Amino acid sequence: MTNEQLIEKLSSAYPDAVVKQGNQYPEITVAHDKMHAFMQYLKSDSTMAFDYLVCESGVDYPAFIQVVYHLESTTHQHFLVVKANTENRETAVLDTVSDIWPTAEFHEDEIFDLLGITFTNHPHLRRLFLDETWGFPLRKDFHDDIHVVER
Amino acid sequence: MKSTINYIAEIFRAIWSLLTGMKVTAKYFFTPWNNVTQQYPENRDTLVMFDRFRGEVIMPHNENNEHKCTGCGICEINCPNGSIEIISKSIVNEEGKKKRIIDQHIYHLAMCTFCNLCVKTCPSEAIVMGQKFEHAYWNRTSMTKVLNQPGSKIMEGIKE
Amino acid sequence: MAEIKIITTDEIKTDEYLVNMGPQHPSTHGVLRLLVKLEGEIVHNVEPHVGYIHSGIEKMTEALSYPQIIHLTDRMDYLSAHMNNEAVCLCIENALQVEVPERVKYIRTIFDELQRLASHQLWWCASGMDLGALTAFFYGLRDREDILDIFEETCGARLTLNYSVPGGVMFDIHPNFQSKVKAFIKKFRKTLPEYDKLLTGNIIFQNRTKGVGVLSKEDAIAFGVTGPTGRASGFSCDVRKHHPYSAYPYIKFDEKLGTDGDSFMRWKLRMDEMWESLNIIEQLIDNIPEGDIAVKMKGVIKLPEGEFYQRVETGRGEFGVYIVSDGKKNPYRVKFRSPGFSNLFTINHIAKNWKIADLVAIMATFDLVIPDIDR
Amino acid sequence: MAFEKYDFTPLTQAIHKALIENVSPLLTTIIEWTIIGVLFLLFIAIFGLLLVYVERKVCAAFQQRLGPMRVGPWGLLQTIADFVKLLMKELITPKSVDKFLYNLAPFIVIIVPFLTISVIPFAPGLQALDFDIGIFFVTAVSSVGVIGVLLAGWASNNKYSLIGGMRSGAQIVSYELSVGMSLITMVILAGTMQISEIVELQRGGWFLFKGHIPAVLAFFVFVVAGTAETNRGPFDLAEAESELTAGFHTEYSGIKFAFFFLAEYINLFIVSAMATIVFLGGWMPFHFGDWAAFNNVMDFIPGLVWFFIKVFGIIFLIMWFKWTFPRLRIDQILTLEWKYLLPINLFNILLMATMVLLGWHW
Repeated sequence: MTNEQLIEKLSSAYPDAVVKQGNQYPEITVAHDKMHAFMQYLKSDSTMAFDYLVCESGVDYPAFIQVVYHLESTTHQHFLVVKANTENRETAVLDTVSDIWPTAEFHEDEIFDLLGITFTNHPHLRRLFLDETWGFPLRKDFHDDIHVVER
Repeated sequence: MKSTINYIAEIFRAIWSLLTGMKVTAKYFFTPWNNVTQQYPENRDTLVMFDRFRGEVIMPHNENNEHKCTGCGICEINCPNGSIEIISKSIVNEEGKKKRIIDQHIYHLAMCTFCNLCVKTCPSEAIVMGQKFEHAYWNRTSMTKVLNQPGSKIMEGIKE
Repeated sequence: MAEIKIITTDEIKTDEYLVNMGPQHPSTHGVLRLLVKLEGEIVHNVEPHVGYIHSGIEKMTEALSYPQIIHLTDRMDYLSAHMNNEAVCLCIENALQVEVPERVKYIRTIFDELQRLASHQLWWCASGMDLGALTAFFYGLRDREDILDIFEETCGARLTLNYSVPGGVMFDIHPNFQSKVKAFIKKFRKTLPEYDKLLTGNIIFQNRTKGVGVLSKEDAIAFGVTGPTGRASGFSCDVRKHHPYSAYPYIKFDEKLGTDGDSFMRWKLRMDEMWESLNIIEQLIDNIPEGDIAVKMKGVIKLPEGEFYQRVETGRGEFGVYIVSDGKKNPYRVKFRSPGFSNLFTINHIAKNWKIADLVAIMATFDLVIPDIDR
Repeated sequence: MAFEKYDFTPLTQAIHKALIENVSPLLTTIIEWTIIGVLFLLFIAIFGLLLVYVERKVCAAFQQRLGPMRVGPWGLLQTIADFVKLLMKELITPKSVDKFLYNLAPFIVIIVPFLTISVIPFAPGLQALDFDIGIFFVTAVSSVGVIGVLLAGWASNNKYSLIGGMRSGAQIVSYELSVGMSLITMVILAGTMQISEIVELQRGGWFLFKGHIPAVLAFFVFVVAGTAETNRGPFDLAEAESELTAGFHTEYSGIKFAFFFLAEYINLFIVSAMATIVFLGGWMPFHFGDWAAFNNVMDFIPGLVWFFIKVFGIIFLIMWFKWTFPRLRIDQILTLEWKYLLPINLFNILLMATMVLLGWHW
């Protein structure tokens, strides 16, 4: 499916989601409560069949924390960027997608570790890299006087 | 019967595969002149590093103890690790103008990752990468170096 | 007559016990810790614990300018340093809509493939060592030395190359570069069959790896296992083929695909990839066009506001760079999608019910580089 | 024959005679024992160090390296320096070990080479014990070593050590069988278990040639099983470095570790020596049919030299195995023994017995 077709299909299926053509790939922003169902739909729909979660990254914005899913279909070779924002930075909660793509389990561990997003229904949410004494280093308001030297 | 033949054939195939491997190692065992080991401290004189080798940052001085560094601080800005510190001083030149020149170009070898960004961005080509690779020191302070030699001054004709 | 009770092996189960493999274990190639649950020699559960060499590169990039980021990527997957450099450069060039000269594309691709060869050579010798063939270790390092010398002559470093810069490469290739690469290819085409003779054909080696740790295609896709490891399972995931970058669109090469997905297939696939890399370099080495080695970039590189993603194929799989820019000279957020991270976490899935020696064989054929996982 | 002049019997007889004429028989025995003990101690220490050096050099040559080069000329003093270091090192006993067994294990392991070495004829007349059941003695005593390995694995209270010890136990118990059976094959050919007599019987030709096919098969099995019994690569599962860090001797340091280390190399020597004695004619020189001139030249080389040439040949072969092959897995090692070597061996014994009965050997 080409990017245009993909955008068209998604915007008709999910009218309240923001779909646009990004710099390289089509991008769609979904509400956090509808995210899981939407992901399920992306994977199970045979014309899209996004079965390969390339990358899952968290970005800390002033108002919310965003999780960005880079999805690819190994059958149709199209690419989609899905973004889901948490409600706010204080209660950063999102549904897990590790039941859809097993690889997400560890990407979500990493995001939990570094950005502090709690993924509900995650089978084994734990700090992956750091120990409990750390805050969430990739948040913009993270300050560490011991380890970080600022110039 | 067939399984017996297979059993025996399997043994012979296995032995043959082992012998091929032994042939390879034997080849190298009996050609010791191909050895790759270098006797390092003994062959120090014969070791020549490639001319682009990034060993350490140095500031070449000419025979009059002059260098090209203007003390502009671009290398300091471009260094990702903060391993360069420029300390400049103000002097009054012959024309009576105040001028900032370099006092000390401090280079922390211990913090350097040899990324070459300082050399690449230097507008007056004052610093280059040296070929020295033996960077073992007894204490950490000797890894902090002042690149401009004492009493050195800037070369004629280097633009500010 | 007393009744004979037949006891199955399930009924005489003994206690499970935990063994920490790592963080300092010879077979984990670095500071990876595997919490292995064993029953006798049988592995029941593997839980990877990472983070021992987490260096916070993603956080550090937020304070650095774009050219400065590149040298940090050397230190993630140090065996694929140039591919990592290239990924960041391509991402920046894409964002700025800069078209690099043809010469740069060719040089970068040759470097990519040389780096891939060096990476696979080190993988070959290290996994040989994991399986107990210590001599292989020295043969692999011996041949890798030739490539590192080529690198050193052209860009002054052996491992942490930092050769790509936004808009081009740092130095022009050394005048000896082409002749040296050709000499290396000629030499390595002779020594590569020895690798097969020493290990691939060896009956002990085949018994150790054939059928061990099978990763199905579906699992490979689901776990995002890329690179030779994923391709051995039949997952066509070669970024060079599907999303060609640099000079890959100009050349002919095969994407090797395996079927079995076992350790032996992963091994075989990497051996095949070495041959393929030699072919790619041969296609390019004589045709490097003349031209500039870099486009003139601004002194301070600022990316336009937005998000940019770039994927490249490293020695271990798909490497992704995700840059979120807010228009300043530092990136707002950089995420590196490292291949080793996704690859590692399948280990529990496929090493279950194999022996502890097989776990070592599986890890060897996964070709893990720990800083790549931890970043 | 020419090589008879290298016979050590007159020397040993002279010493014995001189002693018995001057002191009481009891004291004679004690003095002789002491001499033999000291000689063996020296031999094991020196030969162990030499073997370590040889292994390092051989492995270096296989790997296109130079090996130790720094201490002494060509690194000759390297192993001595290492040994001195090991002697001076602190003996660390981890807190939670079973102290008695932990300390006992290295001694059991080192006892085995001392016992087995006593029946080995180095040269004519140079053999400490000449039992009429010499072969039986060797196979019996060499199985004791596994107890030490098992104890070390158990008492260390380390999971890696335990796995290593268990692996080693399973492996050695299995391969004992093959070693014994291949020796039995040759005993059938020789008709005696007395080691001096076995060597003497090979005056007309080594058993490897005399017994043709079954002897060659038995030799092959013996070398493979012997490699396995000494816990050397590709059968070094007990210490499998990349899997178990160091296996059963992970927790040992200093001289106790040196015992394990030394025992491994002396066991290597003993396996090679047994192969030499049983298959390659011990100290007998190499003769080729009717070439009288050639045979005379061969006779001029002393028996002691012949013995060590052959031993080092086999040691080299075993080292060659180690530095070429990847390691086997525990179940594969047992499969190799029970599914391949054992049937071959049983068949081989049958073949040999038939051959000896029908007189088909030379």
